Amino acid sequence: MPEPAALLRHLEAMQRIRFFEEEVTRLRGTGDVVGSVHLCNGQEAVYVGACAALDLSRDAVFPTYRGHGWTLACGAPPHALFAELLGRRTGINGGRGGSAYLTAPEHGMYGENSIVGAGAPIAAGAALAATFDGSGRVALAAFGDGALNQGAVHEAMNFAAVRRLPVIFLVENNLYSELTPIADMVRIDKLFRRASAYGMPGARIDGNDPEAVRTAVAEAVRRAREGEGPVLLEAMTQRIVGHYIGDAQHYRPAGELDEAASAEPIGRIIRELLAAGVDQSEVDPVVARVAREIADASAQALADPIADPSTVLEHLYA
Amino acid sequence: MPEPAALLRHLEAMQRIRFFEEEVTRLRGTGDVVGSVHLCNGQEAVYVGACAALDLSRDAVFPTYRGHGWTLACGAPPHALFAELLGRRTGINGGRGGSAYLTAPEHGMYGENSIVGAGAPIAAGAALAATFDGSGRVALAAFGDGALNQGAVHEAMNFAAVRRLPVIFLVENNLYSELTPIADMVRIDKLFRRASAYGMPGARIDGNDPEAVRTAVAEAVRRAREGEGPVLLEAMTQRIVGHYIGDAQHYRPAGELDEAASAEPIGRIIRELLAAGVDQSEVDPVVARVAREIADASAQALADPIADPSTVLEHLYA
Amino acid sequence: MPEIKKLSYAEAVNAALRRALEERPEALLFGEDVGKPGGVFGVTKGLHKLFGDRVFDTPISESAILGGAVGSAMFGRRPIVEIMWADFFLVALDQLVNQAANVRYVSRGALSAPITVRTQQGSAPGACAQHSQSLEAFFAHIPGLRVCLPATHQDAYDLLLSAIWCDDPVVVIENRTLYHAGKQEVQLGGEIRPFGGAAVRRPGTDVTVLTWGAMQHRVLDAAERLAGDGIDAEVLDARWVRPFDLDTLLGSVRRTGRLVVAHEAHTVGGFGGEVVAAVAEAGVPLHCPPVRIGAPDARIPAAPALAGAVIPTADVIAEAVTKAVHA
Amino acid sequence: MPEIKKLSYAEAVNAALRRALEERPEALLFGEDVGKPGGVFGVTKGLHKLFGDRVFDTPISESAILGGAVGSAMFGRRPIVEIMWADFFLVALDQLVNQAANVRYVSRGALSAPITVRTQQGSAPGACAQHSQSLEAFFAHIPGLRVCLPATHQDAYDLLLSAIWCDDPVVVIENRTLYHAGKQEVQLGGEIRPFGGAAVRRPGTDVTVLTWGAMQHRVLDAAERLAGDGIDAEVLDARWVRPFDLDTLLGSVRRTGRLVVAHEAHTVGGFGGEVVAAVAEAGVPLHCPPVRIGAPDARIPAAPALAGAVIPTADVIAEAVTKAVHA
Ligand SMILES: Cc1ncc(C[n+]2csc(CCOP(=O)(O)OP(=O)(O)O)c2C)c(N)n1
Ligand SMILES: Cc1ncc(C[n+]2csc(CCOP(=O)(O)OP(=O)(O)O)c2C)c(N)n1
Ligand SMILES: [Mg+2]
Ligand SMILES: [Mg+2]
Repeated sequence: MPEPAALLRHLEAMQRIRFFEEEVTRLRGTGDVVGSVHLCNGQEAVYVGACAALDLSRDAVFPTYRGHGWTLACGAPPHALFAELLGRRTGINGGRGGSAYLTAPEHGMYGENSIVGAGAPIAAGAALAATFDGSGRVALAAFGDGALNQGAVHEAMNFAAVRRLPVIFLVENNLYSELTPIADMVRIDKLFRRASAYGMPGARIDGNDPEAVRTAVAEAVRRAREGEGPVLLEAMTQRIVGHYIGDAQHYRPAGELDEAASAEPIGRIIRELLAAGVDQSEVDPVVARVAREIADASAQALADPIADPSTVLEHLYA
Repeated sequence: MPEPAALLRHLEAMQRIRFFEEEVTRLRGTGDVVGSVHLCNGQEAVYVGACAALDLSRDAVFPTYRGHGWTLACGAPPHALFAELLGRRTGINGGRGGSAYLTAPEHGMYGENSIVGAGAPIAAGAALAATFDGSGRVALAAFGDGALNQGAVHEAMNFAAVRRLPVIFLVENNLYSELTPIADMVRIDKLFRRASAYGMPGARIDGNDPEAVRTAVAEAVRRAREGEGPVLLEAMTQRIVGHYIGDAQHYRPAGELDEAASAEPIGRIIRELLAAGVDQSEVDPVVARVAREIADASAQALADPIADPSTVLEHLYA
Repeated sequence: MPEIKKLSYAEAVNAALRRALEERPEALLFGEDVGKPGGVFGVTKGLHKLFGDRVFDTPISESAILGGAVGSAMFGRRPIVEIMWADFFLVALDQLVNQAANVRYVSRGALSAPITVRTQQGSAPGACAQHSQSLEAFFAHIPGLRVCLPATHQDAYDLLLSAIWCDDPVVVIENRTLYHAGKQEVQLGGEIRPFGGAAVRRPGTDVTVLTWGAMQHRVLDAAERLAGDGIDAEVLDARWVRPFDLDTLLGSVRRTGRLVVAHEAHTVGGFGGEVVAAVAEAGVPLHCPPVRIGAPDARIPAAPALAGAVIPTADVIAEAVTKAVHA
Repeated sequence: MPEIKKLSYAEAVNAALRRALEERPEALLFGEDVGKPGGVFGVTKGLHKLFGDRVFDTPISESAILGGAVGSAMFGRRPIVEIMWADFFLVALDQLVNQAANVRYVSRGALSAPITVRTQQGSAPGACAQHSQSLEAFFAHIPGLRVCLPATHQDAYDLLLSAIWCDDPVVVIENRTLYHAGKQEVQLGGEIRPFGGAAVRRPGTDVTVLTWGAMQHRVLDAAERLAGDGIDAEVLDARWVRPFDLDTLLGSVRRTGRLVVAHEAHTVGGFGGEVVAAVAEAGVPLHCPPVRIGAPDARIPAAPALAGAVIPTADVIAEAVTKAVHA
């Protein structure tokens, strides 16, 4: 059983992401944020658990378009993310990336990717660099269940396995690819089993438990740093919101969302904390602090100046 | 133990391919055939065994650039193939396809493919059509060991598995991808094991024994026709020539080629025939007949008129 | 029995798909989320219910989708598949360029691959650089393919049907900003026209502005403003970039003596270059040098304020036309 | 310490790779068969022996190769990778266009992906339609990339080094018919020049013929024949199509008053269109309409007699130039 202090840290990190996404939902409703936005509500434990096992001063994370949570878990400031989604000059990429293609290398987040599966070979490349530069870097490629059916992911896993690259392939199995159940798109829905085809270890983990994720990723990091090669981890989780903001989720069977809501990691970790004897009065301030932090960050970003169109031709080339 | 008559038929079919390839080698030497040519000497049992299990009036074969053997095993006339390689008007594709991109749909051969792995999704598509047209067609995609690392093959296998398409994925594992050993490019060199990732059966078979190939493919055909879905077969074989004509094969370890030569399917089947009590005098006429057939076909093709450049813009569109 | 209905662009596409599935029993419709969910943009809504197994969802496997289309088309099916964004073609372009485009030619007509690939492209507010490109120039460069960009509700219906009925591989490039942007009267059930042919969207005498895709609406806006300034622009919608209707363009340019080409794609290497070059080769005398309007050398940024500085606006178009006419 | 050596084109490439691996310890070289076997064309021979693990073979996984390049470049390596044929790019173009080209722009320079991708393209006797395309127009259309086509032995060495030293993603398009077609003197070890810049291969006064890639040798043949007929053609080798050296071209066309562009790629949608359009936009007065020479609408057939009717020959070029000059 982990220390309550560790659980409280996880709670804080997950709650930050949750409040962030809720505020993004609001801002999308007001029209301040525009376009397609993919929220990660319900999947926070994956990001928080994994990042707790990484050394982000040297390790590198490559998430998907559903990457706000990863970026925050890596330690990027909420203000710069809000500003990015709001198209502000102060955005973490000055408005160039947007919700789906954020980059925050200063925090170990080397780019969301909006092309399903495309981050996997790039992460393998980052790991390849590590085999030459003595950094001990481990790269973590995160992608969805559906991404496993993309050719590039297959190529990346074989490439990494054969060269024993220090990379972790982490599947966020939230049961759906957009509006389609993964169970209808594969014959074997234990996706971690694909690892054996490449001769690397694979395991399924509880993706709603940050400690379970942390432990599994920590072991994968250890292996990777010691030159034992890649691993495929399948974190079972669910999004408790639509694929994108506005998705009515008619495709989800009755009851599924309710069940997912009762299993989601934030309520669960609070229940665990209370069960471990922590008092509600220790939990509340953490939540309140993060709520304030997010509200402030959003307000500040909203007050920031719009991105400057006169810069739009800069940085295409060196 | 198969009937001697069946073995003699296999011998004839394999010998036809071998003599064809030897004549192509000669024609490449004289400069009558130009460009990159991939011979299949040593792998003939795969084609002959598989085609013996197919009903080529409705089934469809999709080989690679190393496809002379497949095309002949499907029953295409050697003359039209020589003419194709020689760029003659009488070529099976009028000179448009060449050695590496032949098509002979009238014989169930629906196109070599010069893009590694690209035939696999197309074969899946042919099988998809079969699920609607009541033809009972089975599609067979053949590709090399190295092709298994190509994204398109992965996508095709999952797609076929999930839709239970009547398609057979047949790997010709000749141990090399061009000049590189497959053993260096994968961690698990039992390639058939990849099948389990997709939830389909996989098996390794003796690719130098046409009867073993025929038996395995026949069972795969039965399954496919009965709606049980795809199969991955890994036929172990070796090419006893270079990847392309002119390849000096410096990359092959000492002794390997000699061993391969002593295991190659034509010598082996003759030994089996003799062991089964068939007399050399029954074997010789078969070989002699095919030798004559190939020599005649080549001579005839050489005498044919060169492809007509004035037709070169035809048939781009309907 | 032609009938007229008020439909959104997305509904017009849906109506065309429905008609194709009704009239062509060999038609199949598949792609990511196009079956049960009815498409991420709702374009294929209801079709799985109506046509059952002929309309189905696929894994996120663009090579399998396109290869599955090519293979099934070779055997008499008439697959209509979706690549959700043109940007995603880039993971599987082989199946279109090296496979579909070659089948008929190499077999001298013994085989063919009459596939229809619907996609949609372009920038939309907030969309990232990997979901914003306009790639028609890639497809237009490939002999063996046909390529259209329906930009009106009626064309969304008509061109898609022409594509499906065409015996060649066709890429139909739609635009997601048009899908739900309002209803218009669409004539359904009419005769299916052969592919090809530009459309005059606004007749004019002073300058020919050729465009295609969603950009045409900005061009028409610009033309209205120019009319206020006494410049009478003729607006042509290419509709098909392969085959490109050069004759209609040359006829117009011969009358107006001025040519502006406007597209959303990057100017450099865009299909506008092809058009200008073809007119120059034809030796049509012009009163002023031709002008291309497109996205400058940049990636497409997500923030609307930034994207707005890259994708040509009606203002930019009007200004460029004015400058050309007064040159 | 520059030195001059007699080398084949392939050896010149090899020498450039060797120098890059020597002088840039962060350089890596990988791709299918490029390591131990030394490449299917023998271009990378000996480099694995010399540089060990920095030169290695990969699975047949173009997405992994290009993605591996992008990822390692983001972390300070300088990967030089090979896509064996330009046609094979089509299975993995995403990694170049959606990934490599975006990295620097979207991160505003915080990250970059300085990869060099060597490939080779074009038709050669007997090669099939899937091994014969000329695809430079695709790459030239993508802001964020740089693209060159070395056609001389010296350029095989120089341009590749410029590419590797360049801090942007660069596609270097070689040509397999040149690799072993004879030795020439190549100056090795000189200063590494910045990318960009066309070259005058033959000065002339009557007509400017712009070309690039292996086609230049046919253009030069044609120019010699034309000289016999009293037509003095200036032959320019673009060398880089992105960035394209428009200034040099405009200077030449202003002098000659005539423009012919010849390339091996398909004419329609080819980069020749960009060039002609750019000259037309510049308003340079011409004595006759510009002319593009390229492959007509067809796939590339394998038989030499057929391919010869598709790929422009020196005869075709000479005839077109003659016609233009006498127009
Ligand atoms: C190559 C490619 N194909 C299709 C898409 C469209 N698309 C975006 S998200 C998505 C579903 C991905 O599902 P999954 O991998 O399970 O990730 P999740 O969204 O559930 O996190 C699809 C198909 C894309 N972005 N890229
Ligand atoms: C997509 C693609 N990448 C690379 C190549 C170049 N190439 C041609 S054959 C070959 C090796 C294939 O090996 P394998 O699949 O084992 O088949 P084999 O040649 O041994 O029959 C390669 C890499 C290609 N044709 N297509
Ligand atoms: Mg998912
Ligand atoms: Mg092999």
